[in-house]
Amino acid sequence: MGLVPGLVKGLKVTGSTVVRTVFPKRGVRTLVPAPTKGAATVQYPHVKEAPPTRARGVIALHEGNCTACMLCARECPDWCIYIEGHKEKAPPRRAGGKPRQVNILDRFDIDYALCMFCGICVDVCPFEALFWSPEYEFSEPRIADLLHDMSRLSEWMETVPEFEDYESGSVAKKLKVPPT
Amino acid sequence: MIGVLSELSYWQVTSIRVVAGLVAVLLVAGTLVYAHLFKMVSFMQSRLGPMEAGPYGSLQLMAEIGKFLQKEDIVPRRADRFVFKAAPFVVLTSTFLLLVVLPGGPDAWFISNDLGIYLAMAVSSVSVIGILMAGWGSASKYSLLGGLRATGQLIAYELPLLLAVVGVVIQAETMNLQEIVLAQANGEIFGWGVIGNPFIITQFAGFAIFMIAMQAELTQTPFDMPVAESELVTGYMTEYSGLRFLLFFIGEFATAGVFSAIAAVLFLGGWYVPGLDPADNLFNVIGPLVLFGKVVLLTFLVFWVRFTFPRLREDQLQRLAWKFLVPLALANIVVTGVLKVVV
Amino acid sequence: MSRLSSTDTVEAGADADAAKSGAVEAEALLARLSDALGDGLVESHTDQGAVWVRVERDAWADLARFLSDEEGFGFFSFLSAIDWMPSPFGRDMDSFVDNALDPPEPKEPAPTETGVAGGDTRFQLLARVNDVTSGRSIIAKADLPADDLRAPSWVPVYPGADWHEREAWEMFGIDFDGHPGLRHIYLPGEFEGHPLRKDYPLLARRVKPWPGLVDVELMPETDDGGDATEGAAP
Amino acid sequence: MTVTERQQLSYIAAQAADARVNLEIETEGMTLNIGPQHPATHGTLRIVAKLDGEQVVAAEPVMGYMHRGYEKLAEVRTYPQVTTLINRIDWLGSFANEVPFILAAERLMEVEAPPRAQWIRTVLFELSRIANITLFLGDMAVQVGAITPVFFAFRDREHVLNQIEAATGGRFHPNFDRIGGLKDDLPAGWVAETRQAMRKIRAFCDEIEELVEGNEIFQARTRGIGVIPPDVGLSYGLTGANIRASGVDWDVRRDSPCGLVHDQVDWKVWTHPDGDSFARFWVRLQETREATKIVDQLLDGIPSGPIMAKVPVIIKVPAGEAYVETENPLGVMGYYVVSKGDLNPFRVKIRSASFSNVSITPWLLRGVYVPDIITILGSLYFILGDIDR
Repeated sequence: MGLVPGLVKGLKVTGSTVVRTVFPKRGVRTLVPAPTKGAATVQYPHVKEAPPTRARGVIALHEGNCTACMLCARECPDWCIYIEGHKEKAPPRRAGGKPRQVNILDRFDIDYALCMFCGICVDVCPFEALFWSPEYEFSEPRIADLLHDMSRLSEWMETVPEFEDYESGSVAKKLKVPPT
Repeated sequence: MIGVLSELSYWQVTSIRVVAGLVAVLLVAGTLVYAHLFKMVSFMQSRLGPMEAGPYGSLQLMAEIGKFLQKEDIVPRRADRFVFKAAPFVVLTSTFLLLVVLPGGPDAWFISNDLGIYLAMAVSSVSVIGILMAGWGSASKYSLLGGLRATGQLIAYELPLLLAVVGVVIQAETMNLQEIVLAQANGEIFGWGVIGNPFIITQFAGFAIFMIAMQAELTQTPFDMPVAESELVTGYMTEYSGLRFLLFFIGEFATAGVFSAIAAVLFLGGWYVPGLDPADNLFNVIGPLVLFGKVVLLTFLVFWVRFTFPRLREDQLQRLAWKFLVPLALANIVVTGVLKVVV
Repeated sequence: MSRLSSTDTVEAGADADAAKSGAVEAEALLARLSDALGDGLVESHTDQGAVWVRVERDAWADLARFLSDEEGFGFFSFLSAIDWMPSPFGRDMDSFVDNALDPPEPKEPAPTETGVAGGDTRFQLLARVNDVTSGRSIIAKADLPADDLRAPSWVPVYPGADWHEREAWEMFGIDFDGHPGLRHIYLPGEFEGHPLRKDYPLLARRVKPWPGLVDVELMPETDDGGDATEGAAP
Repeated sequence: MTVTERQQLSYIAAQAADARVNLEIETEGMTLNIGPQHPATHGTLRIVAKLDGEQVVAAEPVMGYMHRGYEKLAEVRTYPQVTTLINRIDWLGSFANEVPFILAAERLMEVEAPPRAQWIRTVLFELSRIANITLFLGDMAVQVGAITPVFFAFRDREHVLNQIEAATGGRFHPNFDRIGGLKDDLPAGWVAETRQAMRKIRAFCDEIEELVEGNEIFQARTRGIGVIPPDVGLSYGLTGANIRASGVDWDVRRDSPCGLVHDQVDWKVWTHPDGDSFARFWVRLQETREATKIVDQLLDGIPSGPIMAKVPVIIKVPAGEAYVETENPLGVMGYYVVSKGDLNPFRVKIRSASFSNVSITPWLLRGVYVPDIITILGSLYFILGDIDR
């Protein structure tokens, strides 16, 4: 024990936190109370903190890129991706060519009640069809409603951010910017 | 106040007293809950506290009360129903009875009793019975442990509380709380009487003992073993829900307010502020407010300590009471008595 | 000190030296062990400083006592078991129908292969102890015949083995002689079966079909996906 | 069969005899059921305590309320899928869970992550240690009755979690480690922000030192409570700060480094001779400080280069067995991975730190008082996911 008892030091810590929280401003406006600025918390529905670019909020689907190859559904550890598709003849790319066979995606559902947000599906997708979006406000009152379908997943494409730069010293290939 | 009220009829006087009592307990308790539990503590923890109900969350307590009233009043199946249900009222009764002797101004008091502080100390012990009733009646092991701890603790700390008051009584030469205030207002410290003689200066040891014992009586950290939420869930309150839990909750803060008021009267000069004539009629108006201000100050100390310190263990608590506080209080009495005779 | 490899040649040399001295030390330890246990020591294996020994079941407790009392392996790391039977269910991803309603015939079991330090039986005890002062560690194994799954308990030597043996009893059905109270540790008391045995089905994987089954087309080649997936956007 | 039944009966009889241990006043024992839903057992650990007054004569933890069977689940998942599972073992420092498993798989595959990946791995490993232990520092105060420190812990842990999220995308479940390297490189500006976060954590440690550790009441509550002698602790398999608080100078990071670059920086292993609850708190507090220093030094020296070694896209791990352990926030965590050359591991034995750490409680809780149960459990510091797996 030093000269000042630990009890007093403890009171000093909490007391100074009060002061720092209520009077966070410096300079001439030191004495203007502004607890909303000094507090570490934010008033959530009114103020929203922006999650980092990489935040794994929700999985967005770029429908046009998906070929219903089933890779994501197979690699999903929770078996929460449901894909259905069928083959169709499409007009040839070049005039006079043979008609191509393309896969048409009929159903792409992700059951967010099962999803563990591991990101394996996004990693394994070879066609840049799945992206992480930092969007996080997609809770539902009923658990069954968490099965989100293709159209809902596509809406989230708009919230997918641009890929950010890497830290210096990196030689990693910069990933492609998502379409849209 | 009695002078004014004597012209009114009996039922008018009674209803004014009832309203004044309710306001004095509930409004003070509500303010303390908002100012200290909701806001000050939140700031202490770098957060804002309730912000949604009313401006800056000022109506949060109303919302809480509405929530508690809606809740089911559950009585455990094997509980002693009558004892279980009556316990919160016993605790609250003791709080209201404490208020009776508190002076709020030269004429603003409920009763002016020559045994004022004696009555207050006696009545404050009633809450022990309520807590023991709650602990026993709940038919829960946590409640029982909490109730027994509370009983042991409250009885242990009655003594230093009482002994700390004795010093003040010796100095003021009266047990009437009103006259204790006047003694402080008109007194002087070794011949220097500009600010009167608030006993916190001459009776500082008594004040410190009183505040520590009060912290224990209020079962606030570091003496909150009876409700120790990390050990006994909430001790004797574990099985309570709805309205009855609310009564305990309000009772806790109301008691904090009333005890702080007693401390303010005993040591900080009660409703008196230095520089004015204590007989001034003005004090009947600002007196209660002055007292309230002092109460807020003292409860701030109580809650500052409560939200800073860890909790002692039961045996350490008893050791502190019997081996440290009681001898210190006795020494204080001796010194005060000797000085009273000598000076 | 077992680092995997290193690009730094100097360090690699130092590592090799360390590994060599570690190997010498391990040989010495194994020699002492075989003196102490005699025929009880069945097989041993060293790899990158790690030491595996396989002992007879009857020598299991003697091994613990020797390691703890004579060799200073005071730290008990873990005790568990391995069921070497290949799972009759695989990864449960090859069934085309609802497994719960129409359980498939268990496949012909593949030949049982055991890992390092060998093994003769389906069940094998597995434990590891350390000597924290010298940094040595040893992984012990013991074969358990399938019709008599019991082993001497390590609790008298390493009290920490208590819960680990309860877990092994619950998950594999191995009895430990001399254990103070084999009760369920994780599972409810009325639980039947031994979940970590390979023939215990994992229900979560059987109540619904694998969503990856619905085949639209062949899986694309991973190195150049362009051929198989002509329909994809560029 | 009969032997074990008789043993069970004698065990029960011994416990009953323990409950009547106080023969002088012949009091009747009381059984207090702490948990599984109790404010102090962060998680769903249940302690059945036989009391004599407020003194414990026998205490037995009961767990399994959160048993998820990861060892079984891992057998049907591919190696990359297992990492997302084991994130959830110790959910406060989840990146640290991934590392030993990945290292074990790497050892079997005989690949090594490139230096840059190893350095970033170590940084994230230490960050998850800080994220985990800061919460302990606040939580321990809650266990002994102080409410405020835990809010400080949540407030300042946020800085670390933000950094983990900025790098990996997940606040609690990074799933960032891959066999042969890392999923991604660090985003721009991350190093500078992390340095700032480390400064805040050091300020937090100072605050905790004044608010909790230096507090006389806290010391009175924790000193001499729950003393673990070193040999007993070792034989129960205690690891991490719990055993270092008993004076055993053993840290896997220093003594058998593998795959992480702790040997490249200058740091110290803290020990305390007392072995009581206070020592465990003190050691963890020093370790948090030390971890911020490790992170700072590592950030200075992150080499440039790739973050992934060459590994096949479809990972099949060659047959073999490997055990790799690392010094995780809660203690030594190891994975015994048995592979048969398939996509999925054949058997994964998870040696989680808390399981062994808590197994000493029946020995440790005998004879203490009810408030000390909470102090001791708090100071042993377990995460339920790490016990139940």
